[in-house]
Amino acid sequence: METYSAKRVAIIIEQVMQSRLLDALDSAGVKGYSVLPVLGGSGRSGQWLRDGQVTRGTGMVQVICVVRPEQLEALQDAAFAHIEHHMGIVTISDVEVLRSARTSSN
Amino acid sequence: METYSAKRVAIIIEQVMQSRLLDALDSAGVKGYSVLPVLGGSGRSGQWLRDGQVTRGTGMVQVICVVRPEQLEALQDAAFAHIEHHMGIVTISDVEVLRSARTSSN
Amino acid sequence: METYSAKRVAIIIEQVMQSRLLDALDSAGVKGYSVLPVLGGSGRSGQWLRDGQVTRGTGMVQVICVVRPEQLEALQDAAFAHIEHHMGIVTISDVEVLRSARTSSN
Amino acid sequence: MESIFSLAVTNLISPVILSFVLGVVAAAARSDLTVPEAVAKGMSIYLLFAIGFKGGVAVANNGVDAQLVLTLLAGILLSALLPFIAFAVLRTVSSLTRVDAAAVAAHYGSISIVTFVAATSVIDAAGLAAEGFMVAVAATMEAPAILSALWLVSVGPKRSPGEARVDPMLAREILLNGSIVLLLGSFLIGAITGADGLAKIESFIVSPFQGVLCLFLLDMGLVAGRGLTESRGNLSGPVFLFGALMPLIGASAGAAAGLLIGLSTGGMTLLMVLAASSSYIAVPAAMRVALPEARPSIYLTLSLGVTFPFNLTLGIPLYLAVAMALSGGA
Amino acid sequence: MESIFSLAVTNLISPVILSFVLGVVAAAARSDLTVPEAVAKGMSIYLLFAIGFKGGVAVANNGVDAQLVLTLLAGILLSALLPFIAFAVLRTVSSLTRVDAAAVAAHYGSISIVTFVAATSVIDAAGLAAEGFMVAVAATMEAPAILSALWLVSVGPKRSPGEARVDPMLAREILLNGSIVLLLGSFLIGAITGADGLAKIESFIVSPFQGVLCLFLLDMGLVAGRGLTESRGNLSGPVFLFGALMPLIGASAGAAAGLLIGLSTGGMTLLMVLAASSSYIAVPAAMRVALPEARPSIYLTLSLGVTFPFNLTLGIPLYLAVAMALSGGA
Amino acid sequence: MESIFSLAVTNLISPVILSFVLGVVAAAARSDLTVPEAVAKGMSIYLLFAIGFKGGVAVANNGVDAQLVLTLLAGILLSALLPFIAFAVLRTVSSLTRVDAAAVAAHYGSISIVTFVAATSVIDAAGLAAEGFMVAVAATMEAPAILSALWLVSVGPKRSPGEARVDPMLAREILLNGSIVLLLGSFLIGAITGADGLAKIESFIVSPFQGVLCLFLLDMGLVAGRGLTESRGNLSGPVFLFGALMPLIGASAGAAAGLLIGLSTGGMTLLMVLAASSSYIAVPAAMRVALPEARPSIYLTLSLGVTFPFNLTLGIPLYLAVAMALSGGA
Ligand SMILES: Nc1ncnc2c1ncn2[C@@H]1O[C@H](COP(=O)(O)O)[C@@H](O)[C@H]1O
Ligand SMILES: Nc1ncnc2c1ncn2[C@@H]1O[C@H](COP(=O)(O)O)[C@@H](O)[C@H]1O
Ligand SMILES: Nc1ncnc2c1ncn2[C@@H]1O[C@H](COP(=O)(O)O)[C@@H](O)[C@H]1O
Ligand code: NA
Ligand code: NA
Ligand code: NA
Repeated sequence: METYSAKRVAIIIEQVMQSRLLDALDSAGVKGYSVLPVLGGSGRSGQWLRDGQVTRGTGMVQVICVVRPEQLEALQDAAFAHIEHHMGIVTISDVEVLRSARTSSN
Repeated sequence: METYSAKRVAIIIEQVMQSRLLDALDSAGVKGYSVLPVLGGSGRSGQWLRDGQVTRGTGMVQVICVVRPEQLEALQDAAFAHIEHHMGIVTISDVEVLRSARTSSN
Repeated sequence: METYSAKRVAIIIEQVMQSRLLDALDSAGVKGYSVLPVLGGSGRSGQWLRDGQVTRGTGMVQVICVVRPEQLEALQDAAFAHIEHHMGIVTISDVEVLRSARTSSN
Repeated sequence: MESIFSLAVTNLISPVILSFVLGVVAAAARSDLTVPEAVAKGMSIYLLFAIGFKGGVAVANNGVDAQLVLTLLAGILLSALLPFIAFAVLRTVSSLTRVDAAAVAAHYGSISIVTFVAATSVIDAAGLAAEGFMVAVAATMEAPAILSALWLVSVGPKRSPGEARVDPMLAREILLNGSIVLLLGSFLIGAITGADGLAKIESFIVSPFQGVLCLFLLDMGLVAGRGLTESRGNLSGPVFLFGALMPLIGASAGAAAGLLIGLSTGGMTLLMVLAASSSYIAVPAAMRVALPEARPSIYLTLSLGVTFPFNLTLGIPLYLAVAMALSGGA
Repeated sequence: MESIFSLAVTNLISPVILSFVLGVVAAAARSDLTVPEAVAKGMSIYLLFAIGFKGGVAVANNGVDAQLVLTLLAGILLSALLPFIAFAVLRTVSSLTRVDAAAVAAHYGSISIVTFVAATSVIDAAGLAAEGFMVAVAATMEAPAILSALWLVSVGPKRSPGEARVDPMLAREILLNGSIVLLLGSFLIGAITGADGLAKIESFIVSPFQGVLCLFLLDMGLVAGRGLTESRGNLSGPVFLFGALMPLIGASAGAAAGLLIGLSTGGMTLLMVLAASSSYIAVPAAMRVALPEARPSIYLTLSLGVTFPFNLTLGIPLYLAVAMALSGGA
Repeated sequence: MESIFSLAVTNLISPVILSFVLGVVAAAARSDLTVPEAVAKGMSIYLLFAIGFKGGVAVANNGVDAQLVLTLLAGILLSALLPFIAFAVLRTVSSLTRVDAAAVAAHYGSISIVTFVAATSVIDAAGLAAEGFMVAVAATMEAPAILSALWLVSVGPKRSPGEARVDPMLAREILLNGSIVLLLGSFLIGAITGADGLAKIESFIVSPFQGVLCLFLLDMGLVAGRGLTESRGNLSGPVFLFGALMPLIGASAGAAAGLLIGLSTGGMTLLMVLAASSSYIAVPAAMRVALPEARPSIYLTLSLGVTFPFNLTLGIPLYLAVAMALSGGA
C-alpha cells in the first residue's frame, strides 16, 4: 500500500490555550489536527489530575498534527508564540501516512 | 531490558466505523489494539468538536495497534476497505516493544 | 527551532496500577509524564470497552513519558515491577523535543 | 378555539423554548457555555425513559384497539413515503447531487424524538391528552425512511465508492439503536406495571420532567446554534427554505392520516409533529456508514439548524392549532 | 404471611426489576444502548448518599443500642468466614486453580451495595422497616473477605508472580474506597442532622429514589448482560451453578446470625442479602492488584453476570419470605 | 436577634456544610472518592440555572427600581477596587512578586458563585428574602477585577514574557464565560416567564435544590481538600492568613455599600458574601492566559483551599449576623 513520509507533532498544552493554538495553526496553513484529552500529568510545574483536583477546568489537552516535512517549520513558528510561556511539551516524530483514495486526491 | 521492533499504526476514524474496523482487524489476525477518545479536530471535511457541536455523536476515535512488522500488510489490507471512503487519517511509525514475562511467553 | 532527541515511552496499563506506576516513576527521577484515557481495547486477555462493559471501573490508561535517552534505563527498571504481571503493553520510540524558553532553562 | 397566534406566543415564552433560545444566542455570541456530553446523554436517557413509560401507562389504562395498529401502519407509510417527496422537491429546487438529496430525504422521513417530547408538553399545557401508543409510533418511524433513501440512491447511476445498502450490522444498528430500544422498552415497562408502577416513580419521571427538558433544550440550542453559525454557508437559499417548508408538507400528510384514522386532537398533533420533524441522531449515523460521500454539513445543518428550531418554535403551535380546527375540537 | 410466590411476582414486575431486565435484553440483542460512565457513577453517588443518609437519620431517631455492635460484629465475621466456605465448595466441585478459587471466594464474602439498595426498596414496599444501622454493617463487610482470600492463597504452594499481600497502599484503597467513605460519611451526616436535616433534602433523596434506581439498574442490566453474553464461555457448569448456590449458603448464615441477634424482619432480610450478595467493584479492583494472575473473566462474570441477577430477581423476595417466616412476622 | 454563635452552629451542622466537610476529610484521608467531572459540571449548570431563574422570577414579582442600578454599580466598583486593597496588603505582608500578588488580587475582586448559592440557602433557612436582582449583580462582579489586576501588572517594571493585557479573544472569554451567560440568561428567562414559568419547573429547580447542593459541595470539599493537602506548602504564613482576612475586608466594604443603598438584610448579606468571596474558575483561567508566569499553586490554593472553606463555614453566618445587626433587622 502506498504511503508518504510525514512529521507527527504532538503538543501537550493548557486547555485555556487550545483555541489560540488552533487558530494559529489555521493561519499557518496547518489544516489537519486532532485534539485528545489528557487526564493528568506531571512536569516542571508539578502534578495535576483532572478528576477531583484543584486545577480541574484548567487541565491540559494534546493536539496532534500530521504534516508534510516542509510544513514543519511553519507549524513550529505558529505554535511557538502560544507555547513559549505556558506549561506543556512538544514532540516531533517521523511517521508514514497511508494514502487513501481521498488523501491522494488532495 | 529486552525489546523487539514493531510497527505502531494509529488510525483516526469516525466512531460509527469503529466496530466495523475492529471486526476487520480481528479477522485479519490483529488481536492487540487500544481505542482512545478524540475530542475534536480538523481535516479536509472541516472542523468538529465533541462537546456542544453539531456533529456530536458522530465524532472520531483513535485506534492504536502495535503489530509485528510482518503483520503490517495484513492490517493495512483489512483496515483499508473501512477507511477508504471515510474521514480520518492513518499513520505508521517504528517502535520498540518492551518484553515482559507475559509478552515473551506469547 | 532548536530541538533535542528524546525517547517517548507509552505505557498502556490497568487503571488500578496507575498510582503505583506513577509513584515508581517519581522515585526513579522521572518527573515528566501525562496520563491519557483509553476507551477500550483487546489483547492477550481478551476484549474490553469502558462504556457499558463488565470490566468498567477496571479499565486501562495510557501513561506517556518523554525522557532523555540516558533516563530510559531507569524508567524501564522502575516501571517493570508494576507492569510485569499485569495487562498492558509498553512501546518506546524516538522523538525530537522542541526547546522552549522554559524547557531550556531546565 | 384558541387562535394560532396566542398558542404560538404561549409556546414561545415558556421556560422550555426560552432555554433553547438562550442556547442559540450563547452559541451565536461564541460563549464557551457547554453541557458535557455525558450529561446531555444522561438527560436524553431520562426523557426517553419518562416519555416511554408514561405512554405505556396510558395504554395500560385505556387498553389497545384497532387504532393502535392503524396508526403504526400510518407511521411506517409516512416514514417510507415522505423521503420520495423530499427527494423530488430537493432535486427540483436545488442543485444537490442525487446522493446528497437522498441523504437529506432520509432525515425528513425519520423523526426527532425531542421535538416529539416538546410537543407532548405543549399538548399537556393545552389541557389535552394524546393516545399513549404514539411513542410506539414514534419508534417505528425511525427506520423506514433510511431504506427509501438508500433505494433512491441505488436506482441512480452507478457510483464507485460506498455501499448504499444495509448490511446486517447496519440493520441491527438502525433497528436496535439505543433510543428505539429505550423508548420501546420503557413503553413496555409502563404498560406492564401500569398505574401502580407510575405511582412508584412518578416523582422522578413526572414532576421534574419540564425542568430537565429546559436544560436539555438549552444544550440543543447550543448545538443547533453552533451548527448554524458555522455551516450556514453550506446551505444554498433553496435548501435553507426546504428546511422550513418540508415540515409543512410532512405535517399536512400527518394531519390527513390522523383524520382518516380518527385520532384525538392530541394524537393528531403528535402524528403531524412526527411527520414534520427530521432526525439528527440515528439517520446521520446511518448515512455516514451507508452513504459516506453525502455531506453531513448539509443534512445535519439543515435538520438540526433549520428544521428543529422551526418546529420547536413555530411548527408545534401551528400543528396544534390545525389539529384543533380539523378535529373541530377542544 | 405472604407467599414466597406472590412476593417474587410483585418484585419481578416492579419498574425497578423490569428496567434491569430491559438492560439485559438490550445487551443480549447487541443494541448500542449505553449509559455514560460518568452518569452511572453520578447515580451511584446519589444512591449511596441517599441510603447512607436515611440510615443515619433512622439511627438518630431510634438511638443506638447493643444490637448495633453485635450486628457489626456478625457482619465482619460473615465477611471473613464465608470465603472459606466458598473456597472449599469451589475446590471440591470445580477445577478452578487455588488462586482463581480464592479470588472468587473474596467476592462472596464481600457485598454488593446495589443489591442492598434494591432490597431496602423491596422491604419498604412490603411495609417493613429495617434497623438504620444496617448501612454501617454493609460498609464494614467489604474488606474482611479480601484478607481471608489472600490468606488462603498465601498458605498454598509458593507462587512466583504477584504479591498476594496487602501493602499499605492497597490497605488504604480497600478501607477508604469511595463507596465506603461516601456510605459511612452520609450515614454520619444523617445521624448528626437527623429529622431536621432529612426535611431539608427529602425531596431530593427520598422522592426520586425509586426512579433513579430504575435507570441505575437499567445500566447494571446492560453491563451484566454484556458480561454474560461475552464471557459465559469462561464459566464451567459447576462454577455457574456456584453463582446461584453460594448466595443461598450466605443467606442461611445471615439468617442464623440475624436470629441470634434478634434483628427485625427487615433487618434480618438485609443481613441475609448482604451475606448472599457478592462484590463486583471493590473486590475485583483489589484482586487485580494483589492477585493479578486470577482471571477477571471468571470472578467478574460470576459475580456480576450470575449472582447479581439471581439475587435481584429471585433472591431478595426469597430472603424476605424466609425472614418473615423465621421472625414469625409481618 | 439571633446570636452569631447560634447562626454559625446551625450553618455548620446543616447537611450542606457537613457534605463539604465529608469531602475535605475524604480528600485528606486520601480516599479515592471522586465525583466525575461531567457530573460536577452538570450540577453546577443546574445550580446556576435554578438560582438565576429564581432571581428573575423575584424581579418579575417585585418590579425593578433604582436600587437595581445602584447595586449593580456598587458591585462593579467593589470588584474593580478590592484588588487594589488586596494587592497593597499582599505586597506589604508577604514576599509575593508583583505578578503573583496581582493575580491573587484579581481573584478577590471577583466572586465565587457557589459561595453565593450557599449563602442564599442560609438566608432562606433564616426566613429572610433577598432582592432577586442580586444574581445579576453577581454576574457583573466577575470581570472588573481582572482588568484592575492586569493594570496593576502593567504599571510595574517591564516584564519580558506574557501579555498582561486583554486581547479581544480574552475579553470575550471573560465576559461571555459559560457561568455568566447561564446565570444572566436564566435570570432573564425567569423575569420573562415569572410566576407562571416557575410553577412549571418548580419541582425541578426548587424542591431538589438543597440536595443537589449537598452533592455539589461534597465534590467541592474533595477538590478543595486535595488542593490544600498538596499545595499548602506553597503558601507562606502571611499569605495563608490573607486568605481568611481579605474576606473580612471585602465583607466590610460590601456592608458599607449595602447600607448606603439601603438593601434588605438578605440583600446586604449577599453583597457582603460577593465582596468577601474569591473566584476559582473564571479568574484562574484568565490568569493562565494573560499572566502565565503567575503561579496557580498560590492563587488557586489560596482561593479554593482557604477562602472558600472559610466563607462557607464561618463567613456566611458571620456576614448574616452583621447584616442583621446593621439593618436593625429580622
Ligand atoms: N516529559 C514529559 N512527558 C510527558 N508529558 C509531559 C512531560 N513534561 C510535561 N508533560 C505534560 O505537560 C504538563 C505541563 O508540564 P510542565 O510545563 O513541565 O509543568 C505536565 O503536567 C504533563 O501533562
Ligand atoms: N493531518 C492530520 N493530523 C491530525 N489529525 C488529522 C489530520 N487529518 C485529519 N485528521 C483527523 O481526522 C479527522 C477527519 O479528517 P478528514 O477526513 O481529513 O476530514 C479530522 O477532523 C481530524 O480529527
Ligand atoms: N498490540 C497492542 N496494540 C495496542 N494495544 C494493545 C496491544 N496489546 C495490548 N494492548 C492494550 O493493552 C490491554 C491489555 O492487553 P493484554 O495484557 O495483552 O490483555 C488491551 O486491552 C489493549 O488496550
Ligand atoms: Na419526519
Ligand atoms: Na456476601
Ligand atoms: Na470578591
